[in-house]
Formats: sequence, structure tokens, C-alpha cells
Amino acid sequence: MIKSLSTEDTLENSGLSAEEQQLFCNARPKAYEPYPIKAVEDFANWARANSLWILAFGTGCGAIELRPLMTARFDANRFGVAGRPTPRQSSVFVIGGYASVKTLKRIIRSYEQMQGPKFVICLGICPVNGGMYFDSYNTINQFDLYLPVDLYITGCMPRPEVLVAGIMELQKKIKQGRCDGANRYVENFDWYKANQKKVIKNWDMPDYNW
Amino acid sequence: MTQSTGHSASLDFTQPEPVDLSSGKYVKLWQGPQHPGITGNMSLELVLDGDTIIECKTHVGYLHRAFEKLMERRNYIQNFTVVCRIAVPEPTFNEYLYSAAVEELSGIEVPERAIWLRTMNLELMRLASFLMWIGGISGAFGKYTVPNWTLAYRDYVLDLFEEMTGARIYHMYIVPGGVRAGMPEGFEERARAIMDGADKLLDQIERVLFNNVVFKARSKGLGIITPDMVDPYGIVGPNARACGFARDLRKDEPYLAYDQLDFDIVTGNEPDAYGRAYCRLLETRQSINLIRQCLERTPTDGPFQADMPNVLHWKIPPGETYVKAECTRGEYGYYMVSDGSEYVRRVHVRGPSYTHAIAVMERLAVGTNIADIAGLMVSLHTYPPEIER
Amino acid sequence: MIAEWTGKIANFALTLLIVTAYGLFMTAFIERIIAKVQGRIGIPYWQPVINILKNFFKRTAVSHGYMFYLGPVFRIAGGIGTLAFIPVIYGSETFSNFSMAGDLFLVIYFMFFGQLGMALGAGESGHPYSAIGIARGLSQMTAYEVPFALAVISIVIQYDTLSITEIVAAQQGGWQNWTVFTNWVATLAAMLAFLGMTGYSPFDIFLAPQEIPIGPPTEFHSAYLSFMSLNRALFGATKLVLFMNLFFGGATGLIELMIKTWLIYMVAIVVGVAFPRFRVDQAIRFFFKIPTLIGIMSIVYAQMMLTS
Amino acid sequence: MNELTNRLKVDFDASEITERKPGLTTLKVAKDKAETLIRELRDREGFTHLNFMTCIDYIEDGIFTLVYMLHNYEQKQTLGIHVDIGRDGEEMVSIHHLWAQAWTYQRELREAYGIRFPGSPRLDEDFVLEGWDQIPPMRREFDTQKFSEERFGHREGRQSEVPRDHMKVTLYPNRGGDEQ
Amino acid sequence: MNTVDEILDYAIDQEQQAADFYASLAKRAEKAGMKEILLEFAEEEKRHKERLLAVKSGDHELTPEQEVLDLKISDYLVEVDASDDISYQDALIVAMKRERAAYELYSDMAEKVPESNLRQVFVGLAKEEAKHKLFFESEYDERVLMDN
Amino acid sequence: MNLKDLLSPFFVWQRAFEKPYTSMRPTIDRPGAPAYRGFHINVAETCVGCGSCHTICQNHAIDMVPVEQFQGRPGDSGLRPRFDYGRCCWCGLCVDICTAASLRMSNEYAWITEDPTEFHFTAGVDDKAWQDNEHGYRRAEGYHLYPPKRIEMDMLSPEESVQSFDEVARGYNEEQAKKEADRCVECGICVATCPAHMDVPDYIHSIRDGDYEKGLQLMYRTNPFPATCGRICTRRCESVCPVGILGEPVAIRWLKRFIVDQVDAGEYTRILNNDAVVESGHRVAIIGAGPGGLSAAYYLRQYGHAVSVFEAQASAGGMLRYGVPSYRLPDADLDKDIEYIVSLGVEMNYNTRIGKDISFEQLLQDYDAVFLSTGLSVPSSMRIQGEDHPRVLSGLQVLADVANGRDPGIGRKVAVIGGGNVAMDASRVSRRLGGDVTILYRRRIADMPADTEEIHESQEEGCTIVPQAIPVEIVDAADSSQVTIKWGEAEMVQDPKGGRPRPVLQEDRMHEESYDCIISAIGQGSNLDYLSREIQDQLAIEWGKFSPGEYQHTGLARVFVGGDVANRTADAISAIEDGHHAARGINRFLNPDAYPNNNTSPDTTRSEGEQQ
Repeated sequence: MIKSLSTEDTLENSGLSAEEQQLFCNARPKAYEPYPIKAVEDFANWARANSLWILAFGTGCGAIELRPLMTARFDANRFGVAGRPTPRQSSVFVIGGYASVKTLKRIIRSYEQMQGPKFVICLGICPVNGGMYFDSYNTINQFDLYLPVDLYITGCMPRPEVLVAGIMELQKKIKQGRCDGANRYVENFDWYKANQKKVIKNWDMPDYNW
Repeated sequence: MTQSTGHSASLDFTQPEPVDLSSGKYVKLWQGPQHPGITGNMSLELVLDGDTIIECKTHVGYLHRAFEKLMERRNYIQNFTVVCRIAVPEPTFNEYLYSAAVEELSGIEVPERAIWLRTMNLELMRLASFLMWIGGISGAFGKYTVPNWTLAYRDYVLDLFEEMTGARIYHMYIVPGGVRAGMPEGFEERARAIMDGADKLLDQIERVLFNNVVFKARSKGLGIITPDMVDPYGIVGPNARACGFARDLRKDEPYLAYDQLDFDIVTGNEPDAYGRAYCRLLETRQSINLIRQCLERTPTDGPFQADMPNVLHWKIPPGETYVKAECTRGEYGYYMVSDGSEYVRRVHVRGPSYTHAIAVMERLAVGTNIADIAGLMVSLHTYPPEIER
Repeated sequence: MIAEWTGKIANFALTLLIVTAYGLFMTAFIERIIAKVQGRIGIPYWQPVINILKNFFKRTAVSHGYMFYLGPVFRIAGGIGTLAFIPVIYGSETFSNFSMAGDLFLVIYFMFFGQLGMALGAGESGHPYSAIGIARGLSQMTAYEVPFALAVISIVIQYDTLSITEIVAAQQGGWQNWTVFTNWVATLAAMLAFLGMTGYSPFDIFLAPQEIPIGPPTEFHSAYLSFMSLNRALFGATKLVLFMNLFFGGATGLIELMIKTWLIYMVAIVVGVAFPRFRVDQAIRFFFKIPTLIGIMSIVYAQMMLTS
Repeated sequence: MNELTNRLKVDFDASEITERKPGLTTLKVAKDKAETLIRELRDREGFTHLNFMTCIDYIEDGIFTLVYMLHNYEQKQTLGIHVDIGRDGEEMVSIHHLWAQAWTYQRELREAYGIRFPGSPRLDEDFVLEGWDQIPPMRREFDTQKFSEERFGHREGRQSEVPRDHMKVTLYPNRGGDEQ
Repeated sequence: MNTVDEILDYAIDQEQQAADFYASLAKRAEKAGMKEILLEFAEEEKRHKERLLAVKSGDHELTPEQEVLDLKISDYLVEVDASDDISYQDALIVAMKRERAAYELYSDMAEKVPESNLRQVFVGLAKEEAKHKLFFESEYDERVLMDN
Repeated sequence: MNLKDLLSPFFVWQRAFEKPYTSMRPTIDRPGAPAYRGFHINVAETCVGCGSCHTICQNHAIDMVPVEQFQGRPGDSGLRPRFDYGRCCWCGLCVDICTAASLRMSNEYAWITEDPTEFHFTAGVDDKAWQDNEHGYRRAEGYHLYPPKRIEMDMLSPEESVQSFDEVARGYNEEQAKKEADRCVECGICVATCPAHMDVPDYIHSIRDGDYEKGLQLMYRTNPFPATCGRICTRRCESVCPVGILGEPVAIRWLKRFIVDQVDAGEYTRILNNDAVVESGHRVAIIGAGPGGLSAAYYLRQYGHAVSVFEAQASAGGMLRYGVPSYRLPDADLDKDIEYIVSLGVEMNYNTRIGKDISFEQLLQDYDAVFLSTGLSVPSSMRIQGEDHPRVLSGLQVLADVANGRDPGIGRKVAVIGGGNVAMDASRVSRRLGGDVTILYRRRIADMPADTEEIHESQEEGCTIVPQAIPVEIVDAADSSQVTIKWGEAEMVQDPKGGRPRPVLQEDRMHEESYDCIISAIGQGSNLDYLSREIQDQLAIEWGKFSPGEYQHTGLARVFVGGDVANRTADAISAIEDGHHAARGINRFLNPDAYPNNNTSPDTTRSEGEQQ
């Protein structure tokens, strides 16, 4: 944990007890700069695109189609996709549809623990505009208010085929260097945090989970 | 083997005193919701003494979408699309039960053809769900070969669904009043071919998983449900049948066409994870058998929908009912109260996971090795979305 | 002297490169075989390389202290160290590495060294899953090291040397001279230990995503993970070479090396895809029972051979 | 079944005994007799299975109707027991000692409706919600759509017209029955 | 009438006369709205005249081969007088009858003249008048026989 | 542990030698199933914009948005469904409910984007690749979300009905009415099509609720002739009812009748609560007590104006009384409507013919405004030879005679010429008077302007329809009490200039037949002789009809026109709306102050008559 030294870029972590504040970092996230040499960056993007590790966190209905995707019928391993059980090693967060407020809190925590460059794919309709649960008191309606999203795949549920297509699309985007969701998160950090805190009422975690 | 049911008053359900974590003797460990060993989005708050769990608390609600609330503000036909989302891997049971409850309250008689199509759908769903579960139990014990097979094969069953209903996961096929379409052309042959393949696959799985020394070593003796626990804990379905209770709603209180189908209740006498798994394997075979019978006996013509009122402003006379069906995990029920308006007054969805994943799980987890918790959980066959609805 | 060492180091670097590349290739190849059994296609052959590159390019913003950094370093040091004292190809100057009289001991030491270093780093990450994984890994390691050690002792007795090169030399001259035929008891014990060593089912509890998400490397990411993946390939291949040298007559050429190591690897795979994983206590019980017994028997057997 | 219900009528003042369908009967019983009745049904009458317990909000009457659904496996009979309690902070006798899963239901009812069951374990812990700062959501006066719009918002760009009104505006703006 | 031009002049004159007839009728029309209608008829006749003028100057050709639909409505209607309080129905009948008469005249002429060139002209004019008749008959069919 | 358990797991290796399960090119090789519920297709041309999809969508995923090219089409709201794929759950209920069957789904399912605002599209209008996809979900045959067939109304059998002038349609009972009312999808397209713009969905809703008083109130908002319209309305509403596209339209007319039948005439005053009008002091004269005139009278009374009605006949009702036979509209029901209007304080002057008993100029002087609704009372003439034969009767005359209780003297063998409602009425009346009826019509049966029901019922009652028969001459018959008609067969020929096919007489196929009488019912014209030439010129008359302005006003200030004499459709409901709208116009004219924000005042602006 790198504790921030300057006062401007520190986070309050006001949701934490004094004891816990000592444990967690209070520095703001920093945007990732591309490598100065374009060829290196392109090569890095190529490598990133061909090795997409998905965080094994099925947040909603979408998890049901991730299983066929990862197993024999669709075998996403062919495309360099693998599931990782820990956010530290994952680079892709697949939001499987609706996110309840309780899950959103975990999603944010997991997302922030992922190391950049990181990408978010939203499956289904619910993250776009509430979907089936547009009037539910426990599910959020627009996922991009809380975390930056790189790709939307519509459908309810999207078939595994279109997940494959989505992964290919994401690879294309990464190779073009257009997946800058994580940087958008950093740049609009306060806006995202305000939105998050608007819906998560028991904010008992650090403002940024390293 | 059937046993007389008896509620044992001797069981103590009082919650254990919380252990003193500050003693440093114990480790507190959270599993989930982001944890591949959990059957879905729920989490377990475990207290460990070494490798042994001495306290388990379940936490649910990560998938709470407030279905029961939402259903109170959608009209009867609109709800039909909502219910299938309650248990994601098994939407059809929800569709059927919701439709059955509405039909019962409004006094609609479903035509013969729809009854058979519904039966077939439910059995196909059971097959698909069991295939996924077999993959799950295998994966929970670290054998990833079998899930790859069963999930791929489940996909073939989903292909059948797609052909028949127009969707893979959320079929939305069983609609109040009947079903939405008949069997497509050539469906029977394709379905039979897939059933034959499924039979073969199950033979293979029995050979490589159920006759597997390591699998047996892991699952035997894990999570024993004693017969006197069954009623006090509300244990139903294969979990109860594995301890010898011959309870199956399809036989006990037949619905749809089950009274015309030829099958026997599967029971076992090994109330542990292995016994439960084996029970389910037998039930999967039974499903295949039932699907074959359905394929043979489903009428190919005639109406598949009852005469319906205009669903846009469908009012149902006041009343209340509780309909239930045997889903893969046991008694699945819809309790519905109508008050004569266009909207339902109250729907309560009774899923078997509600008891299995909380009360039963918390009890069985105590004393279990931490490494077995995933296997235990899967062996109870729980789906978190139907707990919190 | 300096020139000689410079040459040796250069040779070793080449060996290291080749063995690592071979290990990476083997990883992918084996993955594809497993995938085949699972009814699918599996990863592309270059996937392990891409994964490592990808992880190198990944940014990190997390630190858990110096020990945490050192974990992967120790780990790869263990891997390199092990390889450093194993002659890869018998009779080849280039691939003989720093083989010397007591290298067998060093090799076994280095094999432990990596694991321990890893344990230190992972323990430092503070993640409970890491800790549990480490505990499981180390206990299982202790368990499988017993039959392995016994088997090694057996062949040390048999060949009366602590030099791997000499052990390989002793097995030259035809397949009937291979340890697997001359001392099949020790080979059996060692191969059972090998199952545990490779970390495939049924002995993969320390990395099991179901039972404990990923275990020790939970907190490792980016370049640290790259190092570990690299080491996994290198160390895996090194172990194969060691087993080949000790029990299967070594190799006199690259082709022979590849075939033999692949076959040895396949033993673990054949078992691995067929079985679920043991719990750690079951694994320990397993190793302490039959393989240990066989190990002891192999020593007796070796003694008997010598005395007869 | 009739025999049983008649007896319950006498012994427990059970009212509104209705056979909803073959195998499903509901009856109403006073709050203070509910626990004894349920215990007796469980121990003596073979209603050993608690299907579920839930609550219906009759906001217009100011009551919550608690529903305990019991099942007798031998006779294949289900008995729904209705108990009316007031909506405002009234408590209900807990049955957590009768069935192991009962406390979960009670915990859910506590969270969803705000009904308290004294003695029920972990009653006040969060069940499915976390950080909930409104009235219990299953109460009928809680408007979930309004809440959702206020807290979560909806994406811009939606606009719909009612065919009838649209046609009035475009086709016969000054006609129809409006101008009187 | 021995040359094409003569014949055309005659026909043009006929159309002019018809136009004049409607115009004068319009002046005297008593029924509300009839004035406009009769003036419109006059306009229609003027259009016919323009057409024939165009034929004469070579800008336009007669089409003797063309088949023209004959609705035969006017054939069986009673003759009506072009009185001052003429109704719309009657005005149409007058118009139809006039065009029919012209059609028959040209048809007869066509049969009588020996020269094929002239005959073609007469046939062409007859067809032209048949078209005019069709115009009024269609109008009658649309408006008067609307409910029938 | 036994050996079998140790060895049998190795059978997993069997699979290594079989074909993998893997789908090699999933994105290409696996289209959705033929009935897959993928992205929406809307055949925008067929869609009528009823909005049922919008109503049924539980996710509020469908917006109805105006689409330029579909504005103003008859029976079309001009709206088209716009889908939000941030909401849609592909349940397909919209497809199931789609009344026009224009909506279906393709088996396309892939839509990936970075921009979440993209997921909106108007199916069939926005260019989407899947619009022409032939696969995908559509509603199965025999699956309905609303009953496609209407509830049959009890009818007298043809055998019974020809015996008397009793009403043929017997009306719905409560259960039937509720079931029929249930079929309504509440789109409101009928409201726009109805000339009077009645609140059809609302009063149908009131039937479902069993609240007939409210239904009556709703109907009287736009139509003071509900009992009449409930029986004889031409019901253009039903012709556009979306439910009728695939099934049978909602029986709007019968439902209207049902409401009226449920309410006793004595209750009207209480229910409609019309006592509270404030007298304005203005006086309005209405010429003609037909539906137009009385409708105007009703609404003018609502505004508080004093109303005097001048009627040439002995009783009110106009064509409704003298032109519609009582088996369709019993006098009692007509009287129910009329009497209620009269009871509001309308001064009725019967047997008063303008131009004879009182001059039009006098009215203009005496009243603040005049509403003209004199209808079409002059039968059209065939203009064929012999038409003035004494045995040739006019259909209107026959109907009026019957209505007045006189014997029209038709004899036994009757020929009716014409294909409109009057012809059908005359035929069926003749059947009831004991005649053998042959209907001669110049076009095909399908071209008949009469209601199909009327045609059907007259056939059932035993009238013979001879289509494509053009009468050419009427001559004396051999028997002096008879008359002979000559007619020729017609071929239908497509007019090259377009329009409907025209009949062409086949002169080689002529027929001759003698009848006791010939009833000519080929249409009616107006009689405006009571207006002087100058006034006629000012009132703007075209083709024998008025062409009124926006508020039924004419070129002459204070004079408003309506009814058959002022509209093209010439049916009761249009006349009623004319009367209502004229009342509105008159009120604007008399009370300009009450409309400060509206500069459309009848005496200042003169715009084109509204197309209906």
C-alpha cells in the first residue's frame, strides 16, 4: 500500500473506522500512460488482447451463459480467454446483467482491485437501462454511472455465440488501443464515487480499493 | 425404502453461541460472492478451527431483484415473463407454476396438448438442470473433465429448447392458458437422438465419476442428512429421497400428465453427498426416460391454448392458491393471492433452496473440512436467486 | 578459469532458454491434450507465452512489502538453481550445466528452496486464501517429498553416487540399464511422488479454484505472476529432465529428450484428467501410505541388489 | 380433513375455513392461538412440513395477514393458517423453535415488512438488503418504481406518445368531446 | 372536307362551339354551383381544341389504333334539355351525348371517305371523341352512379 | 477402495478419440433457431400503430413514436413502435399481441456496441440488417392473447324476421357484452375514425366495469343519439378496429347499444345532469329535425342557447324515422334519443316547411344563428326511357310510406334497382310486405355500398341479388298492372385511368322481365329550393352540397350547415358530428369572448372542410 503523501490527492476514507484507515491506502488512482514508443504499446495491446482473463464473478443471470462459453461447446480458451478467480490477475470484468446494490458494492471493490489495463463488458439489457428490473428498488439501472464500460452486448440472455463475438470485438478494440475505460474512471473519479455513494448507503470500505 | 415421517422434537435448532474470534484460535474466512466454489452469488461467513469449520453463516441477497414486489405491479400476462428469471438455471418450473396458479384462480382448463407439451418441457428442463449440476458436483471436487462434457451436452438440450420455444435460457414458453407453440417439425427425431446421446453420456459419467475412488473418498460421508432432520429442516426433493424418503410430488400429488407416465420414485439410502449425487444421476436417467415417453405421447394436433380473455385487462376473481411441482431440487411452489383486480395481490415463491442453502447448509457445514465446503454446497443443489427472489 | 566459467554460464543461459521455451510449449501441448479429453480444442500453442507477455505489460499499483516482491524471485531462483545442476543432455558439453559430484543434493535443495520462497512471498500478501493455499501446498509437498527422497536414496545406494551425470552414465547402454527396469520399485515411488509434484489432479488442492481460489498466487499479478508462470514452465521442464535422468536413462539428443519427458509428463496427465482432487489430509495420508512404503521398499531393494 | 377443521373450529376458534381446492384448506386463527395451533398440528396431526410462511399486506384494512403453510405428507393435505396482525409495529410469536428454517422466514419478514418476531435468532441482521434506508420495501405503500427513478434514474432519450392523443392532435385537434 | 387540314379545322371549330355552348349555359345556370361546373366543361372543351390545334401544327399525333373503352352509359339515357336550371346529372348527360354524337359523326365519315389517309384522320378524331366521352362517362359513373 | 473404482475413471480417455463438442466458428455457424426470438422486425406498412405492444410490454421497452410517412393514413395512428434494447427482454409478448401481425422477430441476436445510447430503433423504419430476415419468432397459429372472434349476437332467424317489422338484432345480454367488451385493446384508433370521435375505449371500459351510467355519460359527450347509433351506425370505427385485422373487430355498435339498453330513459336526466345549463339568451334556429339538427340542438342547449327546430314532417328524426325501417331501428329507441333532446327545452315546430310556411330570410332576422341540416330528400333519377312509368316507385317513398303506416302498394313481384342501404332497406321492407324481391345492381356484390351485413341479411331473408345488371329501358308490360324492365349484363372493366372497375354493358346479353313494381333506389339528392339564388351563392354550394368551413360555417355569417347535405359520407354519425361541431362553431360565434386564445373564429376564418 502506497500511502499518499500530498494532501490534495488523498481520499478521505470516511466510511472506515480510524483503525481501518491506517490499513488502507488513501491515494487516488492514477491514469495509466501508454508506453512512449508506439510499437511497444501496440505489441503490449496485442498481447493483452490475446490473453483476456475474466474475473470469475458471475454477477447476475449472465453467469449462466458464461459456463457454456468457458466449457467444451464454445471453448473460449481458444481465444485466449480464461477465468481467473482473483481480481488481481484478471483484466476483464464481465457484468452479467443486472447488479443489485449489494452486488454493486462488491463489483466496485473487485473492479478497483483489478490491475490495469482492465476492461468491463456488460451483458444483457439490465446494465444499459434497467432492463427487466427497471422499477426494482434493489437493482441499478445504468451501470455506466458507477463504473466505466467498454462494451455492451445486448440480449436477455445474450447467447454464448454473441459473447464470443463480443470478446472478438473487445480484442479488436484493445488492439486499436481504444479501451480506456480504466482511465476514464480515474479522470472522472469523483463523479463515479459520488454516483456510487448515492446508491450504496453503507459505505464501509475504502474510497479506492488498491 | 420409505420411512414414516416423524418430526423429531429432540433436534435443537438454537443458534450456536458465536465463537470468540479475538482469542486468536480461530480464523474467519469469507467465501463469496466472488468465489468460484460457491454455487452462485451468495457468500459464506466461515469460522475455522484449523481446517475444520466450526461456524457457518450464509449471506444472501446479491441477486435480490424484488420479484414478489415487481409482480404486484405487473398484470397477469406481464408477470409471466418475469417469473422465469427467478431461478435462472430452471426457468420452466417457474413458468409452469405461475401459469398453473393463474389458471387455478381464474378457472381456465388447459388443453390436453398443452399439458403434454408442458410435461415434456419440465422434464427437458430437469435434464438440462441435472446435467449442469452433475458438472457442478464434479467441478466442485476438482474434476473438470465432466463439467466440460455435461455443459456441452446441456447445450444440446438447450438447442432443443431454442427450437421449440425460441430461446435458450429464458424460454417464456408456458404461458397462462397453455403454451405458445406446438412442437416444431422433426423435433421428435432430434430430441430422441439427443436423448440417446445423453444416455450414453450418463453411462460414461457413471463410469468415470461415480465409480471413482477419489470422488468417493471426497463425497462419501460428507454432509450427512439424518432422516430425523428431514422434516424439521424442510428438506425436500432428492436431498430427502437420498435418505430414503419416497416423496415425489410427481407421484404423490400428480400434476400435468405425470399420472399417465410410467416411472418410480428414486430413493437412496446414503444420506451423504455421494448418495445425493447418485440419486440425482438416477433421476437424470429417469428424466430421459420420461422425455421419451412424452415424445411418444404428446398429441401433434389440437389446440395448445385454452380460450383466453383479453390479457391486456385480465382480472382474476379473488382467491388464493398454492401450487407446487417437483423441480430438480424438490418442492417448488407458488402461493398466489388475487383480490379481483388486474394485478396480483401477493405472490410468494417457495423455492427449495431457501431451506437447503441457509438452515441446512449452516448446520451441515459445521464440522466439515474447509476444502469440502464447495462440494457440500453443490451437493445440496441450491440456486441463490430463488432464495432471495 | 574465467573463460571456462564464462563459457559455462553462456551455455547455461542457452540451456535455460531452451528448457524454458520447451516448458512453455509443453504446457500448451499438455493443455491441448487435456482439452481434447474434455471434448474441446484448447488454447493456442503460443498462449502461455502471450499470457506471460501480457502479465509483463500489466501495470501494478499494489505492494505488500519486500518479501512479497521476493517471493517470485525466490521462486524463479529455485527453478534456475534446480536446472543449473541438472545435465540436460547426456554427453553434451553445452547442455551439461554445472553438473558436479554432489549435484543431486543441491538439486533437491533447490527444489525446496523455490517452494519456500514462494511461501514467504505469498504469506506476506496477507490474503487468507494465500495462507491457506501455502499451508496446503507445503504440507502436501512434505508428503510427496518423502517417497521421492526415499526413491532418490534408493538410487543413490544403487549407483553409489551423488552425481546426476554419473547416474545417467550408469544407465547408458540400452534400455535394460534404465533405473525403471533396474530399480522399478524406486521408480514407482518416485513417479507417485511425481504426481504430487506436478500439481495436477488429484493433488492440486493448493491451487484449487473451487476449494480455495487459486491459493498462494492470489495476490500475485502482473510481472510477479509472469515470473511465476515462467518458473512454472521452467521448473516443470526441469523436473521432467531430472526424472528422466534419474529413472529413464537420460537423453542423448533433443528428440529423445522431448519424447521421454513428454511421456513422463503424460503419466501425470493420464491420472490427472481422470480423478477429482484429494483433500490435503487425504493427499498426505495417501503419500504417507503406499508411496512411502514403496520408497522404503526401494531402499531395501537397492540394498539387496548391492548385496546380491 | 373436515373432522380436523371442525375440531380446530371448536378448540382454537378457527374461522373462515375454506377448502381452496382438494388438498388445500385455509383457515384463520387469532394471533395468540396461532403458535399453539401450529405446534399441535405439527406434533399431533402429522403436519410436519412447513412449506413456507409469508405475509400479505392488506393496507386498506390496516392489517398484515401472516400465512403459515403446513403440509401433511401422509394425508397429502396442505393447511394454510392465516393470522391477522396490525400493520403498525405489531409483533408476532416466533416459531423458530418448531422448524429450523422458520427463523429465516421471520428474518425475511422482518426485513421486507418490518414485522418483529421476538426471540427469533439473527432477526435484525440484514437479510437480502444492505444499507436499506427506506420503509420496508414489501409494504404496499412503498412505491418501488418511484424509488428506482429517484435513486437509480433512467437513461435519457425515451419518449412515447399515446396513439389516441397523438391522433387527436394531428387529425382532429378541435373536435371530440373535450370542448364543453 | 377533302384535306386533312380541313377536317381538323372543322373538328377544332366543333370543339370551340362546344366550349361556347357551355360558357353560355353557365351564364344562365340557376342552380348553385352549376356555373362553375359548366365553366369547367367549357375549359375541358378548350383543352380538346388545344389538342387538335397541336395535331394540326404537327406537335401531336392522332392515335387511330388506340382502343378506347366504351362504357356505353350515354347510349341508353334519355335526352335532356340544356335548360337554365340544369342539374349536374343532366349537364353530364348533355356532355356525354354531345361527345357521343361527335364520335358517331367521325366514325360515319371514316366509313364514307375512300381515301385511306383521310380515313385515318377520321378514325383518329373518332377515337379522340371517344376519349372525351369516356371522360364524361367516367365522371358520371363516379359521381352520379356513386351509390349505385 | 476397490480396483474397479481405481481403474474405471481412466475411461475419460475415450473422449480424447472422439470428435470435440466444440463449435468451430460459433459466430458464423450458429444462427438462431428458425423460431428464435431475436431482434424485432416490424412491417411498418402493415402496422397501424395501435400501441398494444407498448401496453403489454412489462419493461416499458417500447415507445410509440410518430413516423412522418405514416401520418394521416386511415385507421393508422401514425405512430410506430420504437424499441429500447436496454429494456427489452425478448419475451415476444409484443409479437403475440400485435393486432396487425406486423411485428415479429428475426433470428438475429448479435448487437455489440460501446455506446449504450445506441440501443434504440424504430423497427421497420430505421434501417436494420435483420428487417428482411425470414426466420425468427412469430405468433403460432391458434395462439391468441385476446379472443379473435366476436361474441355472436342473437338474431331473429330469417324465417322469423321476414314475418314482421320486429327488430332483427336482439341485443347482448350482460355476460355477452362483458365478454365482447373484454376484446377491446383500448388503442383508440376508432376514436379518430369515428366521425363524432366518440370515446369508444372508455365506454367499452365502463361496460367491463359494469358502470353503464358512466358509459352513457361518455357517449353523450360526443353523441346524443346513442340508442340510434347503437343500432344503425355505419360504424367506421369497426372497419379500422385493429382487432379486426386478424380476427373480427370489436362489436362497438352493439356495445354502445348495450349500454343504452341498460339505462332507463327516465334516468337520463339524473345521470347526464343537464339541468345546470345557464341560459345565454341567444336564440338559434335549426332547419331539419334529423340527426344533424337534433345533435346541434342538444349541444346548443348544453351551451345554454335557446333552440327552435323547424321540421317539414310531422315528427322528428328525419331519415332515421322515414328512411330506416323499424326492424333495424325501432321507433321506441329513436324516440328515446329524440325525446331526451327535446326534453332539454328545445322548441319543435313540426310541419313547418321553410320557404313555404316561413321564409329563410325571416329566420335570419329572428334568430342569432341558423343551422341548416335539411338532408338529402330527393331521389335520384336513372334517366332512362320509361322511368316515369306509374309502377316505378322510389325507394325513399316506399320506406316513408311504411314508416307512416301507409301501404306503398308494391304488389308481389318486385324489382329493386340499386345497391345502397336504401335499396337493401326497400328490399327487406318489400319482403316483409310479402313481395318476391329481385335486386338489380350494376356492379358486383362486393362493390355494393350497402353494409355487408345488410346485404347478407337481405339475401338470407330471401332477396335475390342480380349483380352486374344495368337497366336500360322500362316499358309497359303485357299485363297493365305490371311493368317490364329491360336490362343488360355488364362486364367489369378496369379503367386505364384507375379507380374502381367500371361496368360495361354487353349489348348482346339483354334481358327482359316483368314485375308488379320497380323500386328505384339509386341515391338521393338535396332540395335547396327554399334558399334564394343569392343566398345559395353565398353559402357556397358544390355538386348540390354545401361545403362548410372549419366550424361548419358558411360564407354567410350566422348560417351554419351540416348533415347529409353538407358532407360526403351522408350517414347518421357524420350528421351528428356536424351538428355537434356546428354547435361548437355557433357557440364560438355567439360567445367569442369565451375563446380568447383561439383565433379560429367561424366568422373570420374560412378554411377547407376537414377531411373525414
